[in-house]
Parts: sequence; structure tokens; C-alpha cells
Amino acid sequence: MIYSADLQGTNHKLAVKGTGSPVPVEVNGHTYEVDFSAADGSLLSLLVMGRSYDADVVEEEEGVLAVWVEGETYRIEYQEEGRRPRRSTGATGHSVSGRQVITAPMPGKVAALLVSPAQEVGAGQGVIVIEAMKMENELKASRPGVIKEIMVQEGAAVGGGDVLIVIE
Amino acid sequence: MIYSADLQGTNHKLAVKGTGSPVPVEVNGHTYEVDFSAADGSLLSLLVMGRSYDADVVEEEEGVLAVWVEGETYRIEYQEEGRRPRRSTGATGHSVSGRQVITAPMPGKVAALLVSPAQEVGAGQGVIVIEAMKMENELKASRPGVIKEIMVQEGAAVGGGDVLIVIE
Amino acid sequence: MFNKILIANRGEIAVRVIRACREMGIGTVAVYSEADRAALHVRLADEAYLIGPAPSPQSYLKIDRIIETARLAGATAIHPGYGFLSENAEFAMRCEEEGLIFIGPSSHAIRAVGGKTSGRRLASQAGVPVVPGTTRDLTDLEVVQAVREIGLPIVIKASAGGGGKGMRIVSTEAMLASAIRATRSEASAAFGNAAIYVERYVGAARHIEIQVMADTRGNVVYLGERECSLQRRHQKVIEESPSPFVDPELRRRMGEAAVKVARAADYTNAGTMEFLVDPSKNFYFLEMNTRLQVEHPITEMVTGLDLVKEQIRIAAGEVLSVRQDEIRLRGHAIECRIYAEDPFNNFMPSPGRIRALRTPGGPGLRIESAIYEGCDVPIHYDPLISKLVVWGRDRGEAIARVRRALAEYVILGVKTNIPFHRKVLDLSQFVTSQINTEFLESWLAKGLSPENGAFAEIALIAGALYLHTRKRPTPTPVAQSGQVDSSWKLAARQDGLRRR
Amino acid sequence: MFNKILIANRGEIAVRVIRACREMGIGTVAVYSEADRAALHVRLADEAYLIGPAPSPQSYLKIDRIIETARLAGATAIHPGYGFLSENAEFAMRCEEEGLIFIGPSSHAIRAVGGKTSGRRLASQAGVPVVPGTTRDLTDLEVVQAVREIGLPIVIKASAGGGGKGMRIVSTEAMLASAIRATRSEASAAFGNAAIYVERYVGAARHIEIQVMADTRGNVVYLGERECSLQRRHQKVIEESPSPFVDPELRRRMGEAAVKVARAADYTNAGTMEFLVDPSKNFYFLEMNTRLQVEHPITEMVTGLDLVKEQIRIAAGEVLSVRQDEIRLRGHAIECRIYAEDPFNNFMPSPGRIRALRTPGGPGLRIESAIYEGCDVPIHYDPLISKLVVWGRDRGEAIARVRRALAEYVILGVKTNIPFHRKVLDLSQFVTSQINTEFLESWLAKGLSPENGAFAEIALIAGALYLHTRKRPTPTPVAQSGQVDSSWKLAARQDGLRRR
Repeated sequence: MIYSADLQGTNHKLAVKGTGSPVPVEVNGHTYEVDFSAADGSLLSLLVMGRSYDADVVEEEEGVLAVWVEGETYRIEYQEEGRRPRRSTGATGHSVSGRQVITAPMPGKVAALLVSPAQEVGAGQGVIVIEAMKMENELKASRPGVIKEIMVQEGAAVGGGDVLIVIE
Repeated sequence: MIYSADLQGTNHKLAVKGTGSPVPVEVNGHTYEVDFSAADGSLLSLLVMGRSYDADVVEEEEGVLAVWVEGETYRIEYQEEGRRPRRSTGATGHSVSGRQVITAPMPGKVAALLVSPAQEVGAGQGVIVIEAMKMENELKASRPGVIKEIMVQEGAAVGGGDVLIVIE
Repeated sequence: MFNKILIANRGEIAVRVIRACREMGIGTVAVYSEADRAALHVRLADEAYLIGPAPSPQSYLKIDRIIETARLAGATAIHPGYGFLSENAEFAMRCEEEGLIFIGPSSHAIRAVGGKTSGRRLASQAGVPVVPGTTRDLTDLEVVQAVREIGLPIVIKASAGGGGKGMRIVSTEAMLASAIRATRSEASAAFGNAAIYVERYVGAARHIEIQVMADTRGNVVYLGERECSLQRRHQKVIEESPSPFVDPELRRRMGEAAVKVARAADYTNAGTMEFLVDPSKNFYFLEMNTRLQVEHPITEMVTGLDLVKEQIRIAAGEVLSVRQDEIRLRGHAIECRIYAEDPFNNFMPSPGRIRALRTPGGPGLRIESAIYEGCDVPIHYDPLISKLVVWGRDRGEAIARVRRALAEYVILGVKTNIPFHRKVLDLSQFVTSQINTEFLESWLAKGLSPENGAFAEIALIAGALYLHTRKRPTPTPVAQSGQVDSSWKLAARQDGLRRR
Repeated sequence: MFNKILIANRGEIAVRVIRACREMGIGTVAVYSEADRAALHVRLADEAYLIGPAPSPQSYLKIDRIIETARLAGATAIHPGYGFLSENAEFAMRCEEEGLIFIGPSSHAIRAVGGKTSGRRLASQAGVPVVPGTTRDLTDLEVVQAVREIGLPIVIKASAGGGGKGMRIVSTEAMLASAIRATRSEASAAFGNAAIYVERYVGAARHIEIQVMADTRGNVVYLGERECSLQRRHQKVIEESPSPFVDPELRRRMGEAAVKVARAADYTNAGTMEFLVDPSKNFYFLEMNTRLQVEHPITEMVTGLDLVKEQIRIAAGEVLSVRQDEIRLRGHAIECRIYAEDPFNNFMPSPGRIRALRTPGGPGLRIESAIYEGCDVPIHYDPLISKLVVWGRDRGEAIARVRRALAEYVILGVKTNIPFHRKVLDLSQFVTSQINTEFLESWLAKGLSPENGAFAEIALIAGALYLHTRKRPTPTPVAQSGQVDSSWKLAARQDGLRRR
């Protein structure tokens, strides 16, 4: 089975060459012999060249895994060879074009709008403040652009993933 | 849904009268209004007349549940109305007849045979010793009878559930 | 002693109180909002009653509903935990009127010392140094005057403030007018009260607090200090006891000052005096928290006392179980507050369902948590989901231990600040305790990047194998039934494990 | 200090040692049998190597294989844990020859004091009272003679015995001959060695042991005692420290006796002297265990020391980190050994898969365990799956706490002796500590019946709802997304939770 994996913006090619354990796994052209054991649920134990790695994996959304290894958690988006790509995730999602879509990272309430339509914004500039769990959280533009659309008003309740602002 | 439940040899009739929560549940003719919440997996929380009960349930074999409630664990065999009964469980299983079938409660090794064919045995008399997890464990006849068959020899390895001795 | 206590709270502190009651043989009554039907405090309590919708003003802050529930359930005392109604004088008074025991100070004491300005007044009257500034609400003109007297930089604070909200640091005359306007408007919006006062801004200071405990017979003790300088947005992140900065002499002086303030307020039950301590070990009373603190476990671990049980005994009229001269601090304790938030995305809250949970084990650990695998972290409440508290023979062991424990702690489904804690614990400034209340913010200003990827390649492999084995039968080793050791007895001899 | 240690063990003790190494910054090498590929000690170690099939004689007892693995992995020291090779003088010697550090006493010391008869000899030479009896192996005739001298009742013990095997109590002349035969045959079968010796049978005595720790510079300390009288089949079930029976004077006398024996044997590292103590507080040396005990955590909790770290430092040539006069006992600790066995079916072992696991939390708990949800408890090894250890300010709090914790502990999939512990902890004889080594057996003789059914009806309902909801969508509360509190700010003020 061949996978394409996206980790923090970098793409990696993986190939699991067989079934059972140990199994050869190719990562970016380098092949490891991986002795692994999977318990019920999310637990994995990996032995690679004598080194032992404790891992825990949950699927946060289809194809997107949270992988805990030895105290560090990685969020990785996997695609099986020959499947069509899924939209990427994160607080501020962007499509391939210059368009930026600011979505609510969690359910909450619009505490403040920091921009107005047609306003120019710079990279890292705060555009909206969402309040949730007793904290105010500023969402920022990831790169320069112009405010195209503002879909919410101050005080409005928003659900996780709701589109808040569109920048072009 | 109506259930017949066997707990420590006593049979109980249960009826869950509806879906969702709270739901009326009838136990041996007495109906309770049960407010319950089931998390993923085995966890249950029950509120009955203001009392809160923390419960954890796993199915050990089909229809046989281990139910943990507030520190106590119960093993209960359930049958849905109109299903044919299952064989009961436990270290020494008996069929409805006077026949007793002594089975190995766990994988191990026959440390000692305490009886010989045609020998009379009394209730509670030890008939065979199984060794597992560094301990010797004596299996007893649950009621008087005569040794009909001995299917194993001393020193033999046995699997969980293997028939060891038949008493009539 | 009470035979039934209602816990007017949720989350880890409600669970903490329930456990103390269980160990004392006292019945427990939980209250819960619609968002908390499956919460751990509901599961663990003997009784549980719904008191309203998720928003706390309609549930956990509903005084009438809670008192009515106590009546209904036959509880004779109420433990407020922290937050919610714990410092609410009206709630304490209502309990007093209704003949219910409020497990905490009297409503009178809360009013006398709980308010920011009233506390400052009381402290300075008791001869305890306070941060230079005003001890009552001011008009805009009075603010300007006060600033002239105190000198810049100053902080304008909302009298009703809290949670790090409603404060503005002013370093130049020019900023003053707008800062006053801004603070007032924020204060009235946030706390429905535009009253403000002024304090000198003490910059490079430490935030160190003293735990006091007072019974109804006039006995008051202090239980050492807690170092709470590591804060983000004025919110504590990591606390430790004792403070590496405090020597026995300073501890005694601060402790005695705290006791003075408590006596001046006729204070009873558990309380905490917050102080600012400057580099030359001058300390200034900041405010008193008239209830149990989130970080109380570190004091329990070094003193060996159970503060919640002590609170309950005091409320039942018993005498303090220790005298000042019997209190010994042993070893060192550290608490990491674990929040459901994303440290790599501006600490964005991360509510949701706990999908995988593995808690660390072994020596010197204490976990105060209300989450379990499959539970939900609701959006409506504080994102504190667990407190990892460790004890070590000395500070070095405690630090090594908390690092070890954090590396074992698995929480998946929501994002947590565990990686943030791990980074902070590795900072030389933490290890040498060269810190003050501004340290964390200034360090964070440099920005925080995700795991550098020591295990990135392994994570990629693990994820692939996870997907891979979902489709195929997984090799899960099982105890080989039947295949039995042919030399049990030999092993039995060499193991003989049970004979120890 | 070592940079890599191999742990020649499995289960909770291997995990315990790995955690200590992690806190000391020492690399860890696990070894495992085919039955343990997914075991926790393999997961937690930095490296792990397969050393053979499930049966311990072919894996955890394979000296050559383990030493070869240490070489291969570049480990310079080996921690044997308890059981398996921990008291094997040959293994210690092999390590010495191969230039590996055996974390424990020298092979010489093991030989000098580890054997049952040699230990008795050494103790009496050192002037420490031993149970009257012989100090060497006997012929049948010598046994008869010895019995005449000592007087009945006596115990015939296998010199190589252990694990409660190979001993017979003889109360009448008539029983003697057959008892000798029986013990010899059982001994040769179980231990490949028919040698026996004789001790007077001390009936209503307590089993109390002293922890000693000795460095390589001639410093030896004792760390208080452990009360281990609660035994089943001569196997400890519940231990506590301090012993309610031991006063400071007796503690000092036993402690000094233990130190004497240790010095006489040139003993180094951790060791335990087992004593029988009769009702009039006379104590008799029984044997010395030349390694870490299963129940070492209770000593750690009352002394504040980490015995495993101390062992490692001593093995690295460091000086003991405490002097005798610095050792203070604080509070009270109790350990419950949790076994995978069925207390209601003659304590039948119960191997299998852990299907559900919820460990208790809160103050004063320590859980030493190697199980996790989904893991297997193999048939090949000791059924100890967890140690629940609690600390309390006094014995009363410790008892209340361990009861509370046992009521929270959920282990499903295998049967455990948790219900047994709960019954024992409720016995008045335990609460008042009116116990001896025979108490548990005699109490058990009355028979043990399952839960009386305080919650039977609830269990029936819970089970039915479990089956019921498997077929239908279950009402699982979720944080109401979107529906957001209209008065956040008010709540924010009254909560202000993070400001603590």
C-alpha cells in the first residue's frame, strides 16, 4: 500500500510493502524493517533496528491522523495512492488560489471584528476575535490580501468550521 | 425489549420500555425511570431517583456480560425474549442431567489427578489440580457422583475450556 | 460532621471534593448542567441533579437553584470549589440565611477582604505592605492625581476585575486618558462595573502566594508558599512549592503577614494571599483569594495535609489539625495545568471529545482530572482538563519526574498544551528559576513552533501502519493458550515471586 | 553514572525501573519473550530485544542470552528487578566476570546470606536471634533428632525452597516420617534439590521485614519496617508501613539487627531482612531477600526516598544519599497487590485480555502497573498485574483512601482479587491490626462469597441498557456546538478561573 502524507506542509511518500510483522516500510526512499504490534484501538508499538517506539493514533477526520509518539503529537494527512486529495485543515484554511478562507477553529462567539470589507490586510494581521472557553482568540490572515467578504457580525454565535471571512 | 438475566444462579426478568433517555426499565415487576448516558465503548452512567451509578460493561462471551457498578463486578448472562438459552459458564459446567463436566478454567498443565475412573466422589471433593501462572488450582466436583471419564494425564498441557473429567 | 455535602461545581475540583468526602464517609450531591450529564463528577457522586442549561449563569451560577437542590437532597453543607460561586459573598450569605453551611469563609469575611480595593485597605491597615496605589475607586481626575503621586509606570485596574481582564499598564502621561477610558469601558462590559483604581506597576516581580488555613476557634496557620510567576495572559501555567526564591526567613515574614491579614478579616477556612515579590525580596500584598486555589495540591504534597478535608472539618466547627510549629515542608512539588488548547495556534481553545487517554503512572505522581476516554470537553467552561502534579525529594527530582510524566501522558481528540509545558520545563530560565511574571509572555513573543520532529519519521510510519492494519487483520499477540511451559516448577523456584 | 541499563525483567517492576532510569537520564534496554512483544515494558523502554519463547527458562532466565543482549545493546549495567534472576548468584557472578555491573549485591554476598540455611547461620553468628532450628541440611535421622531437641510443632523446610512451596508443618511425632518423605519429594520435584532443614513452628507470629540499603563505602542504613503478615498460601497480599505493631524502640532494635547481618555479609545495595515477631515482641531472623521487594513502594512513600534510584547510584559507586539520623518516617502507606485471579473460585488464575481499564486518581495514590486497555495477561508468568499503593497522613486516612481507590478501580476482561481486598480492608481485625501470618487463611477457611449484591439490581439494568443501546443510537451528550452562552462576560467575571 502506498501513501502520500502531509506533515506541517511537507509531503512524504510512504510504502508499506507487505502484511503482518515485521514489514518493510519505505519513507521518502529509505526502507525500514518495522516490527510492530497493534493492540485493540489506537495503540501501536514499533521496533525499528532495536529502538522501541510507543505510539497512539486516532483519526480526527477522514484521512487526518493525530499520531502520538514518545510524548510528541503530529497531525498528518494521508492519501492512499490514486485517491483524490482532501481539503487541508487548520484554523485558517486556504485553497490553492490566492483566496484565504478564515474559518472558526471551534464553536464560540464573535467577540470583535478587526477589519471591514475592502480593507487591505498584511500577513499575520488579526482579522477577527472569537471567544470560547472563557478566552478571546484572534484569528490572523496568513498572507497579505484584501477583505472580500465578512459573513458574521459581532456577538454572533458560530459553530466550529463556519466560514467567517474571505480574503483575496 | 425484554431480557431474561441469570445472576449467580438466580433468574431475573427485565424489560426496557422504549428508547433514548430517560427510559422506564422493569426489573422483576418493579419499574424504574432510568436516566442514562452511554459513552463510547463500555461506560454507562445511570441516574435512578437522583442516585448516581457509575457502570462499566464488557461482553465476555456472547450474552455474558461483566458489569462493574460502583466497585462491584457482576457476571450476568442475558437472553433476549424468544432466543434459545445458551450454556451457562463457570469453572465447572453442568448440563441439565446429573452429568458433571469438569473443564479447564484457564490454559495450564495438569499438576495432579486426584481421582481414578469409577471412583465415587462427594460434593466439593477435589478431582484434579491444574497449574497456571505459578499456582496450583484444585477443581472440585460440585455434587456427588462417580468418575465416568478422565480425558487427560498428569503433566499434560490443557487449553482453557478443555474437558478434563466427566462425572455421573 | 456532615452526612451529606453538595458540591456546587464541576470538573476536576468537583471530583477532588467528592473523593475527599468519600474518604471521610460523607455523602456527596453533584449538580450538573445539560452539557455535563456524562461528566465525571456526576458519575462519581452519590447523587446528581440537573440544575439548568449549559451556560453557567443558567446553571452553576444559579444560587436559588443550587440552594433548593441542597434542600431537596438533604445536604447540610455546600462546597463551592473554586471559580463559579466560590467567592460570591451573596451566595455565602444566602447559605447562612438558609441554615446551610458554606464550606469557606463567612460572607462578612469575603466582603471584608475579597474585593481588590477592600483587601488592599485591610492589608495596609494591618501593617502589611501593599503595592503603592489607591485603596478605593477613583474618578478620572483622581486617577490623574494618583499617578502624579505614585509616578509612572502604573496599572489601571478594574475594581471588579479578574481573570486578567480589565487592566491597563500606563508608562507615559500621554497614554493615560485613553487608558482610563479603555479600562472603564472594558470593565463595565466585562464586569458590569466601571469602577477603577491605580497601582504602581511592579515589573520584574515574582508572583508568590501564601496558603492560610483558619478555624472558627481563632487558630490561623500558614502552609508555606507557592511560586506562581509563570503566567500567560495573567493566568498561571506552572506552579511549584516551595519557591526556589524564598528562604526560610522570607517565608516566615510573608507567612506572618498573611496570618495578620487573615486575622484582621476574622477569616475562617482556606484562603490565599497573593504577593508580588521584587528582586530584593520586598513583598507587596496584591489580593486575597477567599477559597481553595487550583494549585492547592502542591501545598498538600509538601505539607502532607489534605486541604479539602481540613476545609470540611473547619466548616463543621472542628479545630485545626495542626499547629504552626508542627508544619514541616518535605520535598518539592510542581503542578502543570493541562488545558484543552492549541499552543501552536495562539493557544486557541480546543473543545471536543477525548478519543484516546493514557495517564502516566509510577512514583510521585498525582493526577487531578475529570476527563475519561470518550468524554466531551464542552465549550462552555474553562479549558482546564487535568492537573499533573508531581512530588520529588528535591526540585531536581521533581523537574525530572514531571518531564518523564508529561512524556507518558497521552490525550488525543482535543489539542492540549502538553507540548508547551515540555518546552517550558526545558528552559534554562525555568531550571534556574530566573523568572518573573513577565517571563513567559516575553519568551512566547518569540513565537512557538510545533514539535521539531525528533519522531516525525516514526509518526509517519505509525500512521501508515494504522491505516494499513485497519484493512487487514492485525498481529496482536495473545497468551498462547495450550502451549504451556514444560518447566513450570523450575520457573516457580526461580521466580518464587509471590514470596516477597 | 551509567548511560544505558538493561532491565532483565518484565511486568510492573521492569516499568518501575525504566521510569527511574528516565528520570535519571539513563537509557533503557528491555528484553522480552515471545509472549511479551506488546508488553508495557517493551513500549516504554528506549530499546527492546526478543530473548526467547514465552516460558521463562527459555527467556527471562537465560543468563547467556541476557548478557549477550547487554553487550549487543551497549548497556553497561543490568537491573534484575525481583524474581527471575534477581537472587541468582551465578548470574551476578557472570555479570562480574563479563565486566557488567549487576545492580544488586555481589555474588559473594548473595551466596553468604541469600540461602535459607546460610542466612540463618550468618545471622546467628552475628548475634541476631533466629527461629530455633538447624542451620544446615539434614539427613532423615538428623531431622528426628533435631525435632527431639527443638520440640513440636516444627516446620520442615526445603533448603532451596521459595514461593511458599516445600514446607510442611508437623505437630505430632506420628506425622514426622511421612512429612519428611513428602517434603523431600516435593522439594526435589519443585527445586531439583531434596535438601531439607528444620525450624520450630512459630504460630501466631507476625511477618515484619526491615529494608536495608548499603553502599560500597561501608555505609549501611535501615529504612523502617514493613508489616507483611497478611498472606495467602505464604504469599503477601496487603503490606503496610509502618507496622501498627512496631514501636520506635522495637524498630530501632530490629533495624540495628538487620544492619548487623548486612555488615556481616559485606552486603551492598538494597536488601530486606524478614523477621517473625511474636506477640511479646521477640523477633527472629527468618531470611534475607537479596534484592528489591515487590512492596518497596510503601517504604518509598514514608521515607521519601526512591529506592530504585538509590540502587542505581550505589551500583555506580556513589555514597548513600542519606545518613541513618536523616531518615524520617512520614505518614502511613498501604499496598494492595492486584492479581489476575478469581477470589470467588479458589483464587483460580485468570489470564486473558484487559477489556476495560479505569485507574483511580486523586491525592495520595500510586499505581505501579504494566497493564493497559487491550493488553494481554499471559499465562506464563506471575499474575500480579498492578500494585495499588496509597499514602495517608495517618493509618486511618490511608485505609479510607485505599478503600476509596479500590472502589474506583475498573479492570474488566480478567478477574481480579479487588473484591477480596475490599473485604479484607473492612475486617475489624485489619482495622485494629489484630493479625498474624495465619489470620488470612483461617478467615478464608470460612469461605468467600461474591458481592452480596448491594448493586445487583443496578447491574442488571446497566447490562440490559448496554445490550439495548448497542442496537440503537445511544444518547451521548456532546458539547452543543453553535449554541453559545449569551452571557459569557458575566460568567467570565464570576469564573475568572484561570486567575488562580
